[in-house]
Amino acid sequence: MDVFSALTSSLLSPMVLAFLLGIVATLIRSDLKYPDGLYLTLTIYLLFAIGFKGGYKLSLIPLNEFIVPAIAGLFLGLLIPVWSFFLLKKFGKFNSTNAAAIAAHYGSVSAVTFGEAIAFLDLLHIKYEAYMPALLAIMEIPGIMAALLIAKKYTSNTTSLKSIVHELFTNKGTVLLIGGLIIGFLSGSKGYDQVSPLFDGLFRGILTLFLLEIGLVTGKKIRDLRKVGLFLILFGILMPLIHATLAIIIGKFIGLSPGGCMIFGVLAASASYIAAPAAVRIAIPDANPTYYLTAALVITFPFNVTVGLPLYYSIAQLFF
Amino acid sequence: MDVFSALTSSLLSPMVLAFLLGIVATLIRSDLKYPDGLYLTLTIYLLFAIGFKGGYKLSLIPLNEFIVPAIAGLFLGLLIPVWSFFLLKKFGKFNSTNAAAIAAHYGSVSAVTFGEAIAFLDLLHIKYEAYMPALLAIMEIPGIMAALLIAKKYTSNTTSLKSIVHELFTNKGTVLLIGGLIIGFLSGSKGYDQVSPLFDGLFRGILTLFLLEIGLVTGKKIRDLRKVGLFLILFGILMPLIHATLAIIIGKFIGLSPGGCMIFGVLAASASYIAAPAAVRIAIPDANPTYYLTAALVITFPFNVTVGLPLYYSIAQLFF
Amino acid sequence: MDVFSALTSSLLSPMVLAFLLGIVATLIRSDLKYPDGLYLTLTIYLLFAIGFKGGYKLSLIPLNEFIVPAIAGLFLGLLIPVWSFFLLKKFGKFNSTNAAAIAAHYGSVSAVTFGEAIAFLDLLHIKYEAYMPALLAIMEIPGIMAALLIAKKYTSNTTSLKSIVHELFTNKGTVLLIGGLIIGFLSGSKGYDQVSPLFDGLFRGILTLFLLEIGLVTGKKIRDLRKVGLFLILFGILMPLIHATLAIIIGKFIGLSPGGCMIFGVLAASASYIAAPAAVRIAIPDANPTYYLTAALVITFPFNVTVGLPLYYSIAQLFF
Amino acid sequence: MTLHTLKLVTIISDDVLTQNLIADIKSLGAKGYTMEVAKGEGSHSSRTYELEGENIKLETIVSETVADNILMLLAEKYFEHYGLIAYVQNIDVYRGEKFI
Amino acid sequence: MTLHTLKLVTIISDDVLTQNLIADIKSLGAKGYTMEVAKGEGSHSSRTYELEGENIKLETIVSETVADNILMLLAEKYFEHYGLIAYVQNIDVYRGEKFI
Amino acid sequence: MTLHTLKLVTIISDDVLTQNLIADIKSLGAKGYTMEVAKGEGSHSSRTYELEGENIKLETIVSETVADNILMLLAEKYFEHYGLIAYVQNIDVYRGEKFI
Ligand SMILES: Nc1ncnc2c1ncn2[C@@H]1O[C@H](COP(=O)(O)O)[C@@H](O)[C@H]1O
Ligand SMILES: Nc1ncnc2c1ncn2[C@@H]1O[C@H](COP(=O)(O)O)[C@@H](O)[C@H]1O
Ligand SMILES: Nc1ncnc2c1ncn2[C@@H]1O[C@H](COP(=O)(O)O)[C@@H](O)[C@H]1O
Ligand code: NA
Ligand code: NA
Ligand code: NA
Repeated sequence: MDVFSALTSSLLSPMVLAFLLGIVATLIRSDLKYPDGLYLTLTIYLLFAIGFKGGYKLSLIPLNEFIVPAIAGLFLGLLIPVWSFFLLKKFGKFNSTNAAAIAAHYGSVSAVTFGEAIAFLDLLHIKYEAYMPALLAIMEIPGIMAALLIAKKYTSNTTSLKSIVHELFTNKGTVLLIGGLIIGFLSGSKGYDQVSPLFDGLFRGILTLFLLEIGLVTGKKIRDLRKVGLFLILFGILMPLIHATLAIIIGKFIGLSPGGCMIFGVLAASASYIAAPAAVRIAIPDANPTYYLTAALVITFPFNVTVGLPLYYSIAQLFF
Repeated sequence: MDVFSALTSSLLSPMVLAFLLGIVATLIRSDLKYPDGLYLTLTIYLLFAIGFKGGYKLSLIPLNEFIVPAIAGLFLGLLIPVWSFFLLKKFGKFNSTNAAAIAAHYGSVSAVTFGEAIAFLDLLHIKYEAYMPALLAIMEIPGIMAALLIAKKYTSNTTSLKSIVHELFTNKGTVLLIGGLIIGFLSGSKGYDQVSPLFDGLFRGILTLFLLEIGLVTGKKIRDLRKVGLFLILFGILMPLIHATLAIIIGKFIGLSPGGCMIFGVLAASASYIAAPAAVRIAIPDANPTYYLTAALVITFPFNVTVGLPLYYSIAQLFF
Repeated sequence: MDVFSALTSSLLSPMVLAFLLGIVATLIRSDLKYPDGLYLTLTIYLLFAIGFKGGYKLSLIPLNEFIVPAIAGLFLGLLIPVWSFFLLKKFGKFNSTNAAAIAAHYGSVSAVTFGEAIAFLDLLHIKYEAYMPALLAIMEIPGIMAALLIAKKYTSNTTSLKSIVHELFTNKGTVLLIGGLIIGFLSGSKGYDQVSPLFDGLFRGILTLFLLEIGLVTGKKIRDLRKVGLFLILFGILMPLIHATLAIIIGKFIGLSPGGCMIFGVLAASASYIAAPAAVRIAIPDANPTYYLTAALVITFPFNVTVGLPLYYSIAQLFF
Repeated sequence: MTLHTLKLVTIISDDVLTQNLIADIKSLGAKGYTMEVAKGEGSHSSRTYELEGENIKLETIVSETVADNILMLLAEKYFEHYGLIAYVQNIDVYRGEKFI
Repeated sequence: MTLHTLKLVTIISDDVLTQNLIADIKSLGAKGYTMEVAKGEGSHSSRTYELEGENIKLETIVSETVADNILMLLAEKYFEHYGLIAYVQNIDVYRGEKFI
Repeated sequence: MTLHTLKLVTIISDDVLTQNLIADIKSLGAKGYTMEVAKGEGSHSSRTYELEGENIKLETIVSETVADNILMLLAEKYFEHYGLIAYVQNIDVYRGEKFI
């Protein structure tokens, strides 16, 4: 499959089109809005479903296969915020608080972008390692953790280390992903068959409805693009590219399949907009959401799910 | 299939029975109520699903087949409010404000009634043209538009034409139906397969839950029947019959199949209770909801989904 | 199938594991919470789905088969609160108000426990009588009714008999279960096929999400275990055992299959936490929720869905 | 612009009482009400999960006399047995005649 | 700790007007607002089911002058045609300068 | 019927702080609270979509002293870093002893 038709099938998926519809709806000032609680409901579903399906797949393979990729994921998650922070501070002229907050988002991963990547590969019938959802779960926390520690060191932030660790390991993203993983792992194929009509069959449909809402929010935040400055826009496009390429190279090195490399690239490239903003709002409350939400949601997310997916897959192919 | 067994399968469908259950629940003063936001959630799902499935079907046929029916739909949508308004004013003794508000509801269409009609035909394995959902989308706006223009002319209403047009083209009904259509059309069968378990497989089940809620509201409004007067009750039953017959004749004339004629009849007969009330509440706020909601919801909707569907189908058969 | 592997498949089902995840999430003070309205939405779905599937199954068998079991269920429902009340008062030292409130919960039944029992038997491919969901519906009310009458007699409670009866027959649990039953019965297999992807296909998945929420609440209430005293803890474990055994013997006596006996046992053993608390909050408002909710939710429910199901099934097997 | 001073009565209660409370305040002369879903804790109750029941917050704008009558009725009919609180505030409204 | 006395303006309206009302109060100088979904009944409307439309309750903390201007604008623009009510209360806030 | 005048303290905050705020007001002597979900905008924040975070509106009826202490604690612990506002009103309640 060539880059161009991969790009088309990524752009014309119902999920991406729903995201665009949401943006358009906000831009024409439609009264379409989701009721209170629906966003959270969809989030709970998606995180649990991703975890659950991942856990089930993990139960079918020998666990030791997963050790090296897990270490690679941890390592990348911890390092991405470090260089991101210094770039943002040094060249982007952000203060330490905002630089650390943005770095937290890029250090962590986006479950929705991951879901899109899975849908993309499944559509093209490309295989990937069964432990990829577990890798997503593992990569959610370290990047935020690293960024919050940086914030503690470089700002007058006084949140205690204990409460940072607690927040990270107990936030709903972690609980649902890891909890789902464990449940999927333990309940095996008997359990999987009982609940897969909901957690597998409806996954892409619900992702479509979720992305419609994400589009509505993105549409509202598009005008914030002017406020964040050119540097952050470039950062939000170039860093994912660099992170993806780096991860793909590491992936090749540790023996991942082309599909696996691509997903590892997507994870590295993606910026969290569920776990990271929640953690930042508690732990770095002085940081300005206009910067971190615009970067993660308005710049990086759309880039990744439209151009990013086929691009990262093409990059992965270069190495095979 | 004879009229009688068609009537039975229409009356004993889970959807219609759930609607009756809702009415009964309210009449016995049950504490059953839907939580805030659930109605809107179901509405978003239904409108998007109808649009999406319609768009997909439209992608399978040559578009030019749709031109003549679209013009016929537009034409009917624009005219229905005109005679409705004068009848309501002249013989019903409604003031111009209320007459225009009621006319808007009958000029537009009901997506839920349409959904019921589709379920009815599918159950009886009767074919209809693939562009029918697109016709629904096209017929949503013109009738409301015509009625609001009438209101502007005949009352002291000062809403600007620009804001009327804006409201109509950006209201959530339009955005979801037309947005869904475009997404279904563009994403084709690859996209359709990814999300059809949600948007197709669950459609009738969710319609059942939706109609339970509609029944709850209808039950509450049943006592308003006394307030609206005999004229409106007759209007709410006879006009759908007349509009359906008219549309079926036009349908036959422009070459629709029997199933297609019946659906066109249902569209003409149906009264909107999603898009129209929202538009009226903004643009003709002085109008009394007791009239327009009771007419559309308590009189015409139940008539259409119980007796109407088999009746309109029998009328359509007369012409073939 | 031996007891041990039955226990394992009961403990490792996604539903039970999700319940445990909820408890753990609350205990580690996670920020995971369900949005307002989601619990009610899931409840509406579950009750209606249970009723609907039951009604459909009932439509496939001769109704007179159901008369004797229905009488047995009524009888047990009316008696359980009587002895429960006196035990709680005499040996548990509860005042009449609290004793009656707790008795109401054990006299009624838990639809969710029933759903789990069905899932358990289905997984093991064990048959049971088609009218079991109808038995659930019939056993919901009498136990609460008996307990409220006891409260009227033994306390200064002044709620009128009429309002008690009204509340019981119109509460949402009854309306949805019985309404669903009738709809499923009337709409037959044509109707069933239209909506079963929602009401059957997704049932266990939605039960999983529901139990996650129940786990969150249970986790919060676990510390109330200290407040309720040892007697109530023992009551909440031993009474279900006794009630289950009694029901299984009656079931055998009236000719139920082993699966049917087990379900009848589960119904008798289960304590309501949807219909009963709502009725008690209106009719015995002085009763302390810490007692009745902790007993039904924190003690009996987890006991039933983990150890109870395989245990009751083993007891049932003893008689065949 | 003339403003009238009226009373805003707020009742916070288990939502199982909603229908009764609305009927009561209407019977005492309230011309309307506004209602929101709420959570909460108090001396009798903890209603922070839906399973524990939900609170409603019922607000009605009325004259001083009606406000007094409402409080009196609540005291008589509900305060003893139900977990329910009520309070009164002064508010300034435009178009005061709408509410009395 | 010094507290400032300011005005809390509450507007209850059909939620189709939300965007307009927010634009209006901002244009008159409100620095922020808080908004909740509500149900209710009044002389024009019964909005107790979502299908009938929902109410919003819009609250803004402002100076006395801004409060007066808001009420005046509402009277002029909405009161005649729309089912909408508004009232004003005194409140004490810390950091009063944030709101004016 | 005797009414007591008490203070109603309202706190509007990002809901990530909910658990902390409840613990704080309880530790200062509040006997209960009522809480609603809200949206809003202010000088720091725009929380009109769930993704941006939600506001909660936390209300507690307390004595004047407790009200002062709550405001003081908020000022110290939260006002500087968090987007959070608070205000105090007088209310009349029946059964005042319940709240103090
Ligand atoms: N001091 C308080 N301040 C605000 N709301 C309260 C207070 N006490 C009780 N409430 C509310 O009133 C409801 C019933 O209170 P109670 O009867 O004390 O359990 C609670 O769930 C709270 O929502
Ligand atoms: N007396 C009242 N007290 C409290 N809220 C009211 C009152 N009257 C009207 N409302 C609210 O204002 C909305 C519009 O009122 P109306 O225009 O009178 O229908 C209603 O839906 C209620 O939420
Ligand atoms: N002037 C105001 N009136 C009413 N609510 C406000 C006002 N300013 C802020 N708020 C609320 O307080 C929250 C936090 O405010 P801020 O810290 O200014 O962003 C906002 O999201 C609003 O819900
Ligand atoms: Na990343
Ligand atoms: Na029509
Ligand atoms: Na029982």
